Amino acid sequence: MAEDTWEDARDRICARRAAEALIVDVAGFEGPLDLMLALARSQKLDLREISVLALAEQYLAFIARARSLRLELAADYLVMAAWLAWLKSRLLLPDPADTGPSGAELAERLALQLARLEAMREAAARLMARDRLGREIFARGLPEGIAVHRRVRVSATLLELLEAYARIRTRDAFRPYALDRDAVFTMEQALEHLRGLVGHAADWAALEAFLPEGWSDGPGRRRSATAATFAAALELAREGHIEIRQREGFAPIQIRRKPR
Amino acid sequence: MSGAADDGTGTSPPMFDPPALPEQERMVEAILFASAEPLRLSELAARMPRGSDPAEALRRLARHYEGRGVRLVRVGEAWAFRTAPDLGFLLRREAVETRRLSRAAIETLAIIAYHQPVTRAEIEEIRGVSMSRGTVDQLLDLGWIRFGQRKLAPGRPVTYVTTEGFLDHFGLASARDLPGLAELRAAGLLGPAPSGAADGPGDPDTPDAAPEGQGDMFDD
Amino acid sequence: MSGAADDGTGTSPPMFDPPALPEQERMVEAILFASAEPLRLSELAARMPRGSDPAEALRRLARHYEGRGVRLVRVGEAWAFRTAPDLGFLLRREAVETRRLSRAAIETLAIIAYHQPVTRAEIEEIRGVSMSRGTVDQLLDLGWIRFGQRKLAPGRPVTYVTTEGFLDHFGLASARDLPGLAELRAAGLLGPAPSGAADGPGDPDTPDAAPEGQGDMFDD
Repeated sequence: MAEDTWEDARDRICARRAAEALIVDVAGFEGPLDLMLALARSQKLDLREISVLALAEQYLAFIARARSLRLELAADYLVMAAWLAWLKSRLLLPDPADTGPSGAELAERLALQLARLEAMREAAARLMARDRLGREIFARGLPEGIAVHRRVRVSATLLELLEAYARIRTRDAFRPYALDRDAVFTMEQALEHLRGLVGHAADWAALEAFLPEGWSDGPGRRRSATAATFAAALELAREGHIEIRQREGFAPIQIRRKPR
Repeated sequence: MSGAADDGTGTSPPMFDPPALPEQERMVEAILFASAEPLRLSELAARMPRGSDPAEALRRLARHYEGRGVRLVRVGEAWAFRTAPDLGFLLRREAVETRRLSRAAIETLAIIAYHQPVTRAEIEEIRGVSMSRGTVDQLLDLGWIRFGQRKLAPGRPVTYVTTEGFLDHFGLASARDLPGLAELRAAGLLGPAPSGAADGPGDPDTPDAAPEGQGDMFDD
Repeated sequence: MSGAADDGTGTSPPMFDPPALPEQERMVEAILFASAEPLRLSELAARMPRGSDPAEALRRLARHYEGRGVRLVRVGEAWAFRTAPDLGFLLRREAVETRRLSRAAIETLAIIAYHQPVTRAEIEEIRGVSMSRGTVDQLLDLGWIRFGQRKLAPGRPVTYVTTEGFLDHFGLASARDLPGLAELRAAGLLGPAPSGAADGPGDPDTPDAAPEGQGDMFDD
């Protein structure tokens, strides 16, 4: 066997580099489309003439390799992989009965989408390479000031306006937790209410019967009044004014005046 | 509308003849020279004596500055003096170090410039990733983008367009002068998004989030 | 001044011929225009190619600007462009004290913009504090708000609406084009949703490529 020529060695190094390059951290890509664009670029200059079938295979191979290396793969890379596998099957085995867009159409759209992204990348690069104000082109360094209509010019930017509105509208979301008072029956209120009534409760009666008037309508208000009344009942029982009983779990809670 | 005797509401005949054109040219020259910001024709007119013709004065002025170290440039609807680009190498000293823009911000800016008016969803579709926090407010903060009219599409989403500040920064007279715009259009790369391609396996038949009937600024 | 052969200390013979005088004149023109302060002859020379003659370039430049709206003036030992004194009335230098709008004012303005027509009571309810007389006066004075129609409510309170001047200042086509809350959040202008809201585990510092908003691209 011929010894390694310099070219062979170089080719092998290049091949290894290429393989390693493909194993770069997926985090280096901005999502599946970015990754696919990088793969497609190695195929053709005109992205609309690339072989989407080959691209799908490259992509799937990349994902398979990344998984074998146990690289953390974001979900959308896998979603794209699944879609490409499906597309591949459609390209290889067109189903004449299927009425949806054909595999070829979908492949064409994907190629166009890649071409659009590539075009915007190039446009961005061209834009940033222009002679720019403050870098190659300069404004008057010593502006003499043009009077506005007023003496004091008040400045406010759109961003400030939007941030102000966002601040107001989200302030409630961040304020310390406070209950909406009109839907809350406090324990102090319940105590006062209950003290006035238990004197007459010689017989066992359901706790619900002691809810204040007008607090049984909405579920929120009823819940608050029930909880406060129950707490107040416990307090009165502790003080030795009333007795509480419940026959079994979830049965009605009953109270009566403590017999003397 | 009353006739001759008028109360000074802009349509009144000038009390004096406007200054001669060379004098108007001097005026525009002084006003624009004094300002660091581009000024619109209406702003020039508001500062000049009644009956002046700032447009004609600007034409004369532009001719006068042809080939000089300082040029009169058009920035959208406004005008400004700017140094000639070929002399940039002498002026580096004046350059202010600007914040480096992230790749995402640069791409987003390009997409807004070439596709305007464009919605967030469209930007995300072209880039293939969701728009990150900070990209838009960075561009808003630089004064390079602003909100355009809401789109005639479900949800009436807000759109983004570029500003005169953008044109000024990149030395463009109008958004029509973006490099390569005609070629990109001809290649069909600026049209509405191709539906389906990356809609993913979910439902390839999702109806397009129709970019119907929007006023594309480049459509004539 | 030393003679011909020198040791390379700044007065050494130029390796290349200096630019032609008209070109030097352009250079001085651009340098002085862009400079934030008047420049001395030595400073000009330091910025120009070796062997240039800024003094002669300045003489030519001064001649070129004779009688124009802008003049080349000497400020002590240094040189600068200044607008012609007889045109000062066009510039009215007295102005331009830029002041930022107070927080109260910008919040009030934002509420008026988003909720117009809106009454004083409604503004106070949204902001949670009472509105000071000065805030409204300032906004009225700036021409950003005006009174709208009285509301059909007890007391027939006056309402506030925004003006054309407001749209103009903030570069908006119409107040309807202001982004809504959801859009502000989507654009990253709001903090992450407080809890369990639509946009998921938003980590405000997540860089761009990060898996934040994964799968968003398939969602729309």
